[in-house]
Amino acid sequence: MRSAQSTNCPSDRMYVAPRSSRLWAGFVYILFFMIYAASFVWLLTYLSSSSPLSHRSDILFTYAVLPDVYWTVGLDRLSAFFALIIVFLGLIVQVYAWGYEQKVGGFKGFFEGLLLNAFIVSMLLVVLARDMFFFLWAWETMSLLSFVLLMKKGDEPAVAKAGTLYVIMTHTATGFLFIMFLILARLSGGSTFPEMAHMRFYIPPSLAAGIFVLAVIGFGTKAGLVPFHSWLPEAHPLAPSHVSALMSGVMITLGYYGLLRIVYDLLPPAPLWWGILLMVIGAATAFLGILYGLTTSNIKRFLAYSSIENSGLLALALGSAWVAKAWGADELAGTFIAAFFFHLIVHALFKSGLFLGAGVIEHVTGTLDVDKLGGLMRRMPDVATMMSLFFATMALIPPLAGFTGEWIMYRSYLDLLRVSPDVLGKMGVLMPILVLAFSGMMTMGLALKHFALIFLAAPRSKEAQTAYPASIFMRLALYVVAFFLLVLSASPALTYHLSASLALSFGLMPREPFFTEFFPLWLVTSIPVLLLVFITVRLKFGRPKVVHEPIWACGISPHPHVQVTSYAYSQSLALLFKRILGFKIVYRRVSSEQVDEDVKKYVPVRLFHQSKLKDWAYEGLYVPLARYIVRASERIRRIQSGNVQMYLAILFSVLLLLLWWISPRFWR
Amino acid sequence: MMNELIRLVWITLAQAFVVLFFSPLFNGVIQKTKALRTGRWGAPVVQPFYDLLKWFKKDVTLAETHSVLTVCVPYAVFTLMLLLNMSVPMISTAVPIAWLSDVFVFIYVLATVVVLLALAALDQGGGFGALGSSREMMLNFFIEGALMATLLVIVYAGGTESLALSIVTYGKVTNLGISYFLLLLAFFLLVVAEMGRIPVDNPDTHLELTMVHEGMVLEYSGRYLSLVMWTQMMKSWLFASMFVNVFFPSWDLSKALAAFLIGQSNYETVSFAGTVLETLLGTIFLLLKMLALGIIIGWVETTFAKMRLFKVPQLLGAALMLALLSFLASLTP
Amino acid sequence: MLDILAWLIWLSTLMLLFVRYLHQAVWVVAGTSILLSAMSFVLFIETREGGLLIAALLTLLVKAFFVPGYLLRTLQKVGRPLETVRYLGRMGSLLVGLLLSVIGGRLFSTWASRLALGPLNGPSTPSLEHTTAMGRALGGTDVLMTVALIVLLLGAFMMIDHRKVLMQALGLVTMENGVVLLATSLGYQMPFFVELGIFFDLLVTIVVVGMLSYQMIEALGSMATDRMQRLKG
Amino acid sequence: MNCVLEAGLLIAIIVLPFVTASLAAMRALSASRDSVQIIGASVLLLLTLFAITLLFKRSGEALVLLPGWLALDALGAFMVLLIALIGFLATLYGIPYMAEEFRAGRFSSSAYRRYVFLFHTFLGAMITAALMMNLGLLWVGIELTTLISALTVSFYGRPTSLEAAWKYVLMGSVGLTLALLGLIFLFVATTNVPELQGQALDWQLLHETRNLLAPNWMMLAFVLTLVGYGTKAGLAPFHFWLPDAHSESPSPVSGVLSALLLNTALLGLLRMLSIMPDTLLAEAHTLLRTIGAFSLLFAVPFIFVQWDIKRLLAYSSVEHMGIIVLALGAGGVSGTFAALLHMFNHSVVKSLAFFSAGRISQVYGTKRIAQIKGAVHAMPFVGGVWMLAMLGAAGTPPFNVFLSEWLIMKTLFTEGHVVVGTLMVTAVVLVFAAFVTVTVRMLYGTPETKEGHASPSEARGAGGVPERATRLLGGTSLWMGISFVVLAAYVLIGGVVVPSSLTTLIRWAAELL
Repeated sequence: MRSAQSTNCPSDRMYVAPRSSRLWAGFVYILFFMIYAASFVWLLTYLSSSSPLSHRSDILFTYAVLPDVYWTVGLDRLSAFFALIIVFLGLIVQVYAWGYEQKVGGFKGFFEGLLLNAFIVSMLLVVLARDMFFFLWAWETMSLLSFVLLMKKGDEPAVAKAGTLYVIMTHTATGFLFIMFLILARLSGGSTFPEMAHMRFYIPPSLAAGIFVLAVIGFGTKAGLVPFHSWLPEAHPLAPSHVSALMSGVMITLGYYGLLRIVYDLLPPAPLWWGILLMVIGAATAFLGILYGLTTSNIKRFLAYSSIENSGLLALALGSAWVAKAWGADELAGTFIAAFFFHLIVHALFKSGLFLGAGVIEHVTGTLDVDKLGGLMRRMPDVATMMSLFFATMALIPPLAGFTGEWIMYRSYLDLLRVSPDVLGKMGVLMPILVLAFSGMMTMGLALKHFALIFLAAPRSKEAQTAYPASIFMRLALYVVAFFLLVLSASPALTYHLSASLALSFGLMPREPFFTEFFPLWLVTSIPVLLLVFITVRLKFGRPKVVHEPIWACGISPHPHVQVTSYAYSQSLALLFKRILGFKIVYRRVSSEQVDEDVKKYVPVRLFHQSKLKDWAYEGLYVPLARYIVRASERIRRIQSGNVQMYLAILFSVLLLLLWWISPRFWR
Repeated sequence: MMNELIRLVWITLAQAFVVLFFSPLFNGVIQKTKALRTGRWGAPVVQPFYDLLKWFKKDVTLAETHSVLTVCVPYAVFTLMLLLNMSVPMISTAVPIAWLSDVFVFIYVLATVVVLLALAALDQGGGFGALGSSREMMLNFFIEGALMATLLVIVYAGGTESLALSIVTYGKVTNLGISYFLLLLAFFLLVVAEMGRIPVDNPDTHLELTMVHEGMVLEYSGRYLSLVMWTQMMKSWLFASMFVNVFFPSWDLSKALAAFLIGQSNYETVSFAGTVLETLLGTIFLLLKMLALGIIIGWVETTFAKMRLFKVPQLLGAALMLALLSFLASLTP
Repeated sequence: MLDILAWLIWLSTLMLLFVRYLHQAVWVVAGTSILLSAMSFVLFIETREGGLLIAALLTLLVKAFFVPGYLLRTLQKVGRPLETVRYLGRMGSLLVGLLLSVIGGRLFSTWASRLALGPLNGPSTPSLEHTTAMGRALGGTDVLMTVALIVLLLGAFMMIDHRKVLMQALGLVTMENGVVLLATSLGYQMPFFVELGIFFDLLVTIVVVGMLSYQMIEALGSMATDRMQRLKG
Repeated sequence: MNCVLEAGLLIAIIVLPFVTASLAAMRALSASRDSVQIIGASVLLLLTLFAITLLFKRSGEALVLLPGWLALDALGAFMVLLIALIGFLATLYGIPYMAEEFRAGRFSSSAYRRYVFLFHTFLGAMITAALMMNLGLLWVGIELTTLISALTVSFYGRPTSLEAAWKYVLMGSVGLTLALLGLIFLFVATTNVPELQGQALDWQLLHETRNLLAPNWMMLAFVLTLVGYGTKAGLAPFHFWLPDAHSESPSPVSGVLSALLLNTALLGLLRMLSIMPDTLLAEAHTLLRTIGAFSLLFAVPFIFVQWDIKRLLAYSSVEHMGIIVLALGAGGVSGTFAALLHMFNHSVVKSLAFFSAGRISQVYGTKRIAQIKGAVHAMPFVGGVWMLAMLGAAGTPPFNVFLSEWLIMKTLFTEGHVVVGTLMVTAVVLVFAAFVTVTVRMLYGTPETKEGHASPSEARGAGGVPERATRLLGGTSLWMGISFVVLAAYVLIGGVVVPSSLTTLIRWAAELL
């Protein structure tokens, strides 16, 4: 146990609340760990034992809140799948949180532990809900709890702003869902999903289209689809890391859960244009999402942008499935659905791993700004290794699972290209392929940048120099994620079978996996060749005589500040996409006091550089809307002028109006 | 069965030899052409090979701040590039490593090589490495996108997802017409870009304003530099050979000639000796084509000026557009 | 007789729009109330309904004596005669009052006469003539009703037009006068308890209003509503 | 025997608040004023619960004191329950709140006695109104509540509070005069129904014979009572007095005004609506929906740009009254059920909101939202309660208001009023946005002190935030804490578990109408 008395920076970061005061929080974590562990095992057996073709939407039980308002709970394979991911991340988070929340003890720790788990449970309730009331209840509770968790650091103005933006946007989206469900209820006359499902084929196409659009807006906001994404890069980075992991890993995918549930259970079969709409939105999201990630230097913010991108990829896969289905290629549609689930699993794993890792870094250095990090590879090689695995998965480096998911999509697109009936369709199919390629390459570059800036080269600041070893519990969580990710990469067929069985429960039979041999073949070819090369070089030229020298820095002695910064690294691309990004660069001279003494001697002209990224959806849509509402409100508010005569005049004139309204019956 | 295995081993060895040995020479041909065009005699064609050997023998100087990545990456990229070279048909229609020749795997492994190099460039903590790395990733973004489009056209025409098969069959597809020429142009631009040649990059410069690839490897020395440079040469070789094999195929010629020389009229069932002969002939044809390409590239390098870095995406965008147009042209007979 | 009383009430209401000083207005209200009371009394003589007598007495007691007395006491506490202030000025207010009376008169008189004549819309619409004792007793129902509605209208206008707190209170009283007049014209037969309750209520209202205006003079030094526009938005 | 018991019970319920008021206001008893208040309010609550058990025993049949005049039917029981419950909690809250105001020297000791008297009389007047089975007397009761509460609004005697009280009395009285006019027209409508002769305003009889009433006159009467009682209930655009009165009165009274007084006015409207002939219902419902939707939407801009916490809450009351009227306009038993449930939920959440806002502004010494920062640090308990109340009032799950709002939306949509339903969703979302912004602004950040900004921990002892606020429960005393905890607990749980006895009572009341 470390003491809290010392005041200098690293020890403050290392402060741990007395163990006795953390007992209550620990109790919560252990309790929920056991609950999740049990449900994890149970869900796995359920998924492996139940038939993929078993009836969907089985209702387990019903609780009447009011005589005609129910909580209906059910479980089918789709729910079980999402529940599995939630429970798995829940397990990891319990371990991680114990290490992450070291400073909080006593009742506060207990309360925060409960809040965290309430959030996880609310996500579980979302996937278990089988009627609209309970679904919306759980959905909104989930949003609200994540907001409360986010507001833990609410004293920082940025967090307060982000939290407000988040909760307002998500609530607005839920408003769309309210309308959607209520229209559905009006059409079907029922409120539970099975009741609504009975009527799905009688919904007229135009109304179905309206419902679909409402669902896309409502669920798309949670999933961070463009142009409803503005909250995501603000909110995800500011939450505590394990909450970010949960939000990015599962919560955004629950948007897709909702969409799947609506489209496959409650609406008539999807026509072609639904698929095209989702594909276009998905493509825009994937590309813009990662493009916005270009200029940020905050790791978690970058990860949030990457979440937007991956969410776009999921939308792309889903939309493609509908397009394939509409073109009569059922097998392809099934494969797309399988790819969707495959990518979902992989993304949940690597993204939560990355967020947890970012949390570790924040914990040990006190900063998330990559421009202040560097050289952490030597201080924490194990974290660096695992993070390299996560980053590589994110960057679609071939034998890893991230690539495999993308590969399935690529191959399916190639087949879709052949299936598509006309030239327009073929050219259209090229679009997602190119989007996949371009966003993939951009992700690669950004993943490598962030990894390098955090872990490689020399530390850029005192914080990075004085990083202390992270708590074993946090690292344990990372180990577990990394282990599972490796398993997934080594045997993608396992995941694919699960995904395929889910696609099967939508009545679509995906094709057999073509990539089962990939990982072993990779190993048996590349490792021997590598060894061969290495041994040959060694045998021929012997051990190298290595001399360590400072790097060449144009004749002066190098300084950590000379190293590249996050923005500098991607400036060339950022400048090329200046138009799309609405990007502005501000240079200004700074007074000499503001410049670090060390830097002063290397930088002859002191320039301050600031890049401003403009999110067009936020600046062009939401800010004007909010401004308009406020301005209109101010105008309307003038009616309440304080003048009682005016009030009375309004009262009497409205009375006369109402009397005039009913007057026809008297003048007849 | 046994026969097949022996044949595979032979082709693997032959192709590995061709790749490893001739890729520096291809570089040498270009250098020689440039020298001649600029009125110099220049270094001998085998000079790049000598350079590589020289670097292998030298001691290594590394940055103080480097990590284990710096020493691992050269071996890794060398291996991967070699594997990539083995996954496309080069001297005969047979492919040593078939599983890597799926077009998407191919592209992503290629990108992995770039990523690893860029990572190693950042590992040393120098300003120039980072500069090169940054530029390389920017170019890579456009190159791989255009490459994806171009290879897709080839693969689509081939009716399979395997790049290796499509490279063989693309030339056989008749009535390509305008599509063929458009794609040829697109692919040529890509070859230039992937090789890091003028007008995209200038491999001869060490000026921070212009260099891309050279910047990345600035901190390397000794055997590591040699491996990295060799990797780059193999990359050039890979694309150049793909280019000539796709657009100017000679498989049937070498096969028929081999069958004729050995006295078999039916060249579907060539014996082992026939295979050897076929690969030898294929090698000769390949070298001839590559010599021509090398001269053309050398000629281009001395004729054009290097583009401004921010203009390069336009060039690659043109390649992408050409590929798309070619695709469209192939759809409409 | 009733008609004359009704027109007198109308005249006195119009006067409220024209008076210069607050205490004069209170006297006018007292006069109106006496007229109202007289009307009830006349009706009582014609119909011999006990309720009307009580109504007459209560009106006299509460509205003619107690309320004006209370208000005058409040005014006396100020110690100086307070002027009325109107948005439209005295003449303007009077003109608008006349205009309202004419328009309202035309609208309401046709309506009221139809009402008094018999079934209008369907079988279940009551015809006042044969349902209420009052209806049988009255010839001038439509005039009474018209005047009642006009008085209501004028009361409402007064409250909007005047800028002194007390005058607004008097406007309220005027409106209530209108309601009472209307009730009378339609055949006042509310249960006794209810009637008592309503009068009690009126009493308390005026007391509260008086208390408030007194407090206001103490706190604000004025009864002008212009001073009372602090609570906005 | 039973009859006598019932009569005695009802008399006790009516009289008790007045007795409490008189006793607590007595100078001789000023030492034990608090205990008198608490005992009075709790006994009232117990009596009410007892009366409701009796009601349950006779499965919803009314307890009658004077046939045709005074009785406790299911609707009345619901109202009385609400009044007794919130009244009790407001008493608990009011004792420490007013004691602190008194200590701060905001009013004299005689004024304190007057306040106590008025407060309990106010409760008594509302209970009396709720028990009236005659529409005329119901009107009298409602008018009485106006007058008594006007005196509590002007309690502080500040210019602004006088202004508020004045506007309140004036508009309320005008509205009630119009309602009286409506009652007279109602009376006209009854004249050709023989059963009603001599019992013209007896609600029970009217309800039974409602289809015999003259439709045109009923419509006229309905419009007038809608405007009249609507003014009292704070429906836009007749609501102008409401924000002034709610923001200027002492916080316990604000809570009661919003939670009870508006509902009492709605009771008049409900009783009136229930005697509309069946042929007119559709038209009446359209009217109600129009006014309801208008109130709902009209409140939004005022909530969106607001600088005063209590005015914010007052406009939220306008919004919720709009929702209730909307629910009534949706029609049917389900609509009325939803409306009554929403009445209950709104009362709970809004009194909690007013109480916590009152406490916060008392501690910070201002009602200005912009001047309140970091409340969650300065007073964690009250800050948490405030957040709960605001989120609850905005109608988010999992809190109780969401349940009834959902019911209302569902009723609207299933009854076919899609446009109005969509408007309601929109307004609720906008209100939520404003509420969250305000809550976050108030709860987080660094509290401002007189010296300028300070860290939250420093600010606890410093000028802006009094020292006493830092004690357990954020400086809330026991009684205040109890009222917070009870209300907050229902806000939390009411969205998941609704007591079945409450639903039964509401169902009976809804079926009664």
